[in-house]
Amino acid sequence: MIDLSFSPAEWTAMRLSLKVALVAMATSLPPALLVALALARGRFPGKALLNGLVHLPLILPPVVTGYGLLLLFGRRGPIGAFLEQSVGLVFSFRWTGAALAAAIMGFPLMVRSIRLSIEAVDQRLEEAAGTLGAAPFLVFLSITLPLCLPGLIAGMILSFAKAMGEFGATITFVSNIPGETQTLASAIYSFTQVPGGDAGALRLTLVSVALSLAALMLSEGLARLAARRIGAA
Amino acid sequence: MIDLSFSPAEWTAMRLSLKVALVAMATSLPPALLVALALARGRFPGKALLNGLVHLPLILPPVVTGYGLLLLFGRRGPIGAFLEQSVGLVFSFRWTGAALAAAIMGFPLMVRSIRLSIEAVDQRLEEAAGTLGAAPFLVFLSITLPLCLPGLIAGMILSFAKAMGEFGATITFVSNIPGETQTLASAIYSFTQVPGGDAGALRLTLVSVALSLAALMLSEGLARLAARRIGAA
Amino acid sequence: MSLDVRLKTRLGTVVLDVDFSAGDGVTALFGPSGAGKTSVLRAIAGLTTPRDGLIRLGGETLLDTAHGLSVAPHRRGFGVVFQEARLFPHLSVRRNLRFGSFFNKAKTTRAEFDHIVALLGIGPLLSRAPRHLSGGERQRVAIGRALLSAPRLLLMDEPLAALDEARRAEILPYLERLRDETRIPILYVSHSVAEVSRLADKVVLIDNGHVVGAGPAAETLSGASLLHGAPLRERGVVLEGRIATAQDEEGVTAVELGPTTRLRLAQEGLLPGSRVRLRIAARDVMLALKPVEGISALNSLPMRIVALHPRENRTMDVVLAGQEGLQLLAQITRVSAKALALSEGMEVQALIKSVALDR
Amino acid sequence: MSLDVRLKTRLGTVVLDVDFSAGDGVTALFGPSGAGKTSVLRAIAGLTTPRDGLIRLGGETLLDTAHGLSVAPHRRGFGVVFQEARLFPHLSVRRNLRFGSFFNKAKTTRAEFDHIVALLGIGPLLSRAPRHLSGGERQRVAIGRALLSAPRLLLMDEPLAALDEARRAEILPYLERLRDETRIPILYVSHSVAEVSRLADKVVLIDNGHVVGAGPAAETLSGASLLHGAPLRERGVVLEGRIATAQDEEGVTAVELGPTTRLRLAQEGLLPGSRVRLRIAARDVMLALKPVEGISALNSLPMRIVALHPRENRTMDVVLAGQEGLQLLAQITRVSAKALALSEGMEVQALIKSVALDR
Amino acid sequence: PMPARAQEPVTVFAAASLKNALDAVNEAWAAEGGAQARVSYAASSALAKQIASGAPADLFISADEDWMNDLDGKGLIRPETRTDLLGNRLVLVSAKDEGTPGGIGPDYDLKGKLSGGKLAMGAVDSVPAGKYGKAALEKIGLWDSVKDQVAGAENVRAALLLVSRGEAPLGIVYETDAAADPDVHIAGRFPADSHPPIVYPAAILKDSKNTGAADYLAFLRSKKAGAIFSAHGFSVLSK
Ligand SMILES: Nc1ncnc2c1ncn2[C@@H]1O[C@H](COP(=O)(O)OP(=O)(O)OP(=O)(O)O)[C@@H](O)[C@H]1O
Ligand SMILES: Nc1ncnc2c1ncn2[C@@H]1O[C@H](COP(=O)(O)OP(=O)(O)OP(=O)(O)O)[C@@H](O)[C@H]1O
Ligand SMILES: [Mg+2]
Ligand SMILES: [Mg+2]
Repeated sequence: MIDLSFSPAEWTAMRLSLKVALVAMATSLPPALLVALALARGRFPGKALLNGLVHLPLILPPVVTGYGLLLLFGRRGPIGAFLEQSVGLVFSFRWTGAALAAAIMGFPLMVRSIRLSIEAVDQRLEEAAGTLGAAPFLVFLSITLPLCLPGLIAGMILSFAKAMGEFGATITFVSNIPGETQTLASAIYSFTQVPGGDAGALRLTLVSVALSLAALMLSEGLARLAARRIGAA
Repeated sequence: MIDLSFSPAEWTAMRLSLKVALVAMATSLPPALLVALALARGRFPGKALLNGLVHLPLILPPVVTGYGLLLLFGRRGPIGAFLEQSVGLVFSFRWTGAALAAAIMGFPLMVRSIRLSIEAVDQRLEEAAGTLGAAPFLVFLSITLPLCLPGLIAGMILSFAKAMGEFGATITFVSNIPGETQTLASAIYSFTQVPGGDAGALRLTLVSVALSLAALMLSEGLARLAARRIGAA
Repeated sequence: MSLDVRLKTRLGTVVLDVDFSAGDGVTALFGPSGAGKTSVLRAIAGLTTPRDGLIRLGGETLLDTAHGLSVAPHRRGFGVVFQEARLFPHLSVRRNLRFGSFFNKAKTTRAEFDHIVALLGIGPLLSRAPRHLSGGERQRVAIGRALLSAPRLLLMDEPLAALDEARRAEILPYLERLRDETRIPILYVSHSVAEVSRLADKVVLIDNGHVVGAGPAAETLSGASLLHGAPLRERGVVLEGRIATAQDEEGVTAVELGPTTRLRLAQEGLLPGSRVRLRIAARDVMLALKPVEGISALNSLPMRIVALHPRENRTMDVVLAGQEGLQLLAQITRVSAKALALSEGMEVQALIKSVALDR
Repeated sequence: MSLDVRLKTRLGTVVLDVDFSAGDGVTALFGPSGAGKTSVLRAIAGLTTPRDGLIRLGGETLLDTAHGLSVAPHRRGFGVVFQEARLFPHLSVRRNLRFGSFFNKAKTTRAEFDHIVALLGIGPLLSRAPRHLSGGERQRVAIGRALLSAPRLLLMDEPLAALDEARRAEILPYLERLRDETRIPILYVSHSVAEVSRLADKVVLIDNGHVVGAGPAAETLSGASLLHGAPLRERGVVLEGRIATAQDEEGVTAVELGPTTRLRLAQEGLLPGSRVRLRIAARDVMLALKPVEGISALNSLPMRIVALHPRENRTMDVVLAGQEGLQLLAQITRVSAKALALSEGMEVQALIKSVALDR
Repeated sequence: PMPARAQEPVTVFAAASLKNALDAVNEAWAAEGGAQARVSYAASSALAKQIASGAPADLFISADEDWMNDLDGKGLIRPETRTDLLGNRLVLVSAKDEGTPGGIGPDYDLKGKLSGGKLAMGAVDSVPAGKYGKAALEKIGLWDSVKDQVAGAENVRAALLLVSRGEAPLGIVYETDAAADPDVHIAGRFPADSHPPIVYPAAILKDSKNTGAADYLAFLRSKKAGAIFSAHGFSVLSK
């Protein structure tokens, strides 16, 4: 049997993983929504470019993404330096950096899901809402958003799951500092790097899977509720 | 400037990457379609389990997925041994294995996309097709499938992009053998592991990005065509 | 072929509990909005399975919940025209129309296709996508699609509601022909008494999930339920007759209601000897104390007043009985009734304009 | 307030090119399926922008393509009842109804809400989700939703098509009241001549994307286009009159068409002195050579035959002129015309039943 | 001995950090007419597990002894062919040029030089360079003072990157890596006896049928190859 008593460091990693995944999911939601909306409905010159950019983290090996993050968001990176000076937001070697990496890695998944459901929303309903006096943004809030809730939830869960599994970009960007940036995934990875670490890896893997499955089930329930309300199920 | 003259080994890696990504995308399409259909429409006991299983490759660090594949589909693994003996299909340390790894890693993305669009199909149209004499399977082929084409294409492109970027599971499962299992992504990885490899890594990264973006643009065009036909755009 | 339907199920707060049968020809489902008409059609088509029910067509059982039997919709071979058109958005109008013929043994011929397309006036739409069709165009394509699927039974849910009078007047005779020439039973939901009385051999009145009246169209549409429930202009009687084998002296088509009772009709092209149903709206019947000369009304029938019912708006429903069991309903103002001193048992003449006869 | 509309745009192969104005009250858009009615409504609502067009309401310009001006739909404040109900699937019926009031300054009161809900008979549906509503229920909610958004203009696309006669008879008077009591202009698409002639002050006839006739309802619905184009039962005239200030001796409501011309009506509750429109269908007019005694028809008007037009089904349209500019159309069989030896210039009596008068 | 040209390629599983050097060695080997060498570069851990599950490799070159020992314990290598091929040195790198590097002893002010920043090194419990680094710091007695400031990277290259990007002021990497990066400077060298010997062991695998493997391994140990390895900063252990 597998020993399920965890060391304090492992507990920390679990908490951190959850925190990172939740924050990554939550903070990437608004921009993902915006980008998905732009891609689904917008007609502007740089659309293909934006679309490509969004998919980059998927296309690139995570190490490269991590490297890119380091160049941009590191202490000396243009964005990182700016953020540190202006709002005091530091990513390097912080759990915030892990969250950023996870968010970026999950971003294409979230955008795709949301975009698909926005595209599936019946625009005639939006027209109807407009004739009832709702301005475009309010139409979006009151009609489009609730109707694409299932896709939104799907996107969030993909992002969460990805965040739980992601370590390539994370470890490259913010290293593997216990208590700060060592997530479950990087802890698991460490175990796989030493002979005889399989049991430990398996143990943590089970935890990670259990956490993610719970989130998955929760989201399925929510999505089903949402879908039932709009009559799709 | 970046030197864009490639060594024969790099050409081979590009060809192999494309082959692996295309095969992964194509072969995972039928099972993804089935699973998505089951998840979107089915009502059976193991549904939550199936859903969890599908998401596993996303949740797990790729290295763990790679080890899992090695244990299951390796020459000594139960499934690998069986397939080798029964149909002569060998995965371990072949490009087929790389394709399998890529397919598995992209599977949750593909399933989610297809599932979302199946859920968005107006079931009243399927009813109508049924009353016109079409058996459920034919309804699926003639109504459901064409109507979820945008989602299908989105799923395929996600899977393709993921296959282009994936190396964690691949390198763990089938190693990094030039001409056989060394894809662009693992070649990039190799470059990042040695001093002075950055230029090489950047060069290959640009190629990878260019290939994926071309595929992305193609798919967007196709999806827009499909959407226009069904009146969604 | 006879369609027997028995259903019992819940629809939210409404209980649907109906039991009726429909023979050859057209059976109309008639009833107010929310009565359960569409739900009945859906159950017959196999799109919903009621908690408790038995549906048979001819000798064949399509649904028998007691024995856990339910034939799948695509095996029932029933053509359905839905209340909303439900066209397939990814197929052209032509492909929508041809959809059914891919899945049916009985192919429709090229000539049939062209005929139905011409009849519905959708020829110019054939290569269009359904997306930008107008409401009426959409509904016409939906009707064509159902007709072209070679159905054993047609279920039509307010098929003509979105159409203008002229188009309706074109399609109705076609449905009549379909009814008369094929043996396809048709279940027809409509809110128009004129449409129903013209088409339907049988009427099933549904209200609040229950059958509140059923029977031959002539009886049911003239019956008590309509007499008392229907609004002003819906009241009247429906009569069954036969087109006279010979046109009468002036070349006018006449309908024989009995050996000696005839009504003259302003309509051409009716087959001598064929059976027809005539609706005589109460508002179209005028009463005179004695036969009138020098008047344009071609029909003057001697009747006896059976009953007088005061109605809304100071009107009076006059129930009339004539020779050979003929029954009529006249609606006049109470002022007229008083002026003419009408009373039960009195003999009067019912004057009916030929052009006013609903056919 | 006056709505002026000028549009020119392509719809696939059809060219839409209309120019009309609509004043206070109800303006009916009338025309066959595919004529372009919905497209006109969409342009007015701002849902499509035509290639070339000018739309003004009162002094306000809503669209002026020449100057690149187009007011967004939500700023126009126009209530729209679409041909398909378009209810919001994620909101309950109540929330659907209340939707508009969130976005409008002019809130509808609780009493108004209750009143409209009761009128439309959707009280029991308030907490339901729209998903399982019947076709008619859905349409009623859609009507309520538009009415409750406090619109400056109502655009209604066949709002009553899915409803049964009884329900229609309930809602029509409400729309009449809305027309009479508020100053909201209503643009109304319908296929029913009866509905249109009853509601509409003005009629715009559209065919194949073009206005083929426009004007006061009385003129337009009696006009040449209807006379020659419309099917059998749609022909007739629409007359404007005033409810007589005093009921006549027998307590029957009368409509004064001119100083001496009166028509007696089987309808109560009409306000003395108010203006009404009466539709007299050609099929409801009977002709007699001289005044007839002992007959239930309350109206007998001396008329002169202006013209005789042979029509389909061996019928004859008789155009009649009477006192004070009164015009009528009678449809009789050719046999009758021959029997009565009708000819142009002849004096006849037009007999019209009170109950047959379309109100 | 000159092997025949027609020989099937030798498949080598080598630690990823050897890529540059080994590629150059292979060129030389090919120039001498040796059988083609296909090298799969990956993490030693991955390679070892692959070999354990039947990978068709002829030769394994590990970045540390642990994984070679692991395979040896499982009887998957031919112990008689096991050679400590290469060695490396551990250095402390800094983004700033601090002049000629000296040795690192107990009085080295590591914590002070970090000035609150991170010490980038391989992950101390999984990456070989991290393990060596930790051992060295412990031996010297600096570990406790900096252990809370350690940022464990996935590999030496990533640790180096952190230093060269200025994320971390100091890092512990192999000399081979430090030499190749113009953005970092060697700030100090760890005494060779402060940590277990850094060795890259090589061995022919039990299941290898390729007779060319022995020739190849012999070439790796040759002077010629040794010169190339040296040029890439490795210390050549096999004499
Ligand atoms: N699945 C359901 N759940 C809850 N209520 C339902 C469901 N299906 C139908 N109903 C209700 O049952 C009643 C009958 O619906 P149905 O659609 O059969 O009416 P209908 O006679 O076709 O009316 P209409 O003429 O307006 O189309 C309606 O009140 C409807 O709201
Ligand atoms: N976007 C479009 N593209 C192509 N054709 C169109 C488009 N919109 C409308 N049409 C066509 O223009 C014509 C007018 O359409 P519209 O919907 O206005 O008709 P309508 O008068 O409302 O008819 P109905 O009474 O059947 O609803 C139809 O033939 C329709 O097919
Ligand atoms: Mg219905
Ligand atoms: Mg329309």
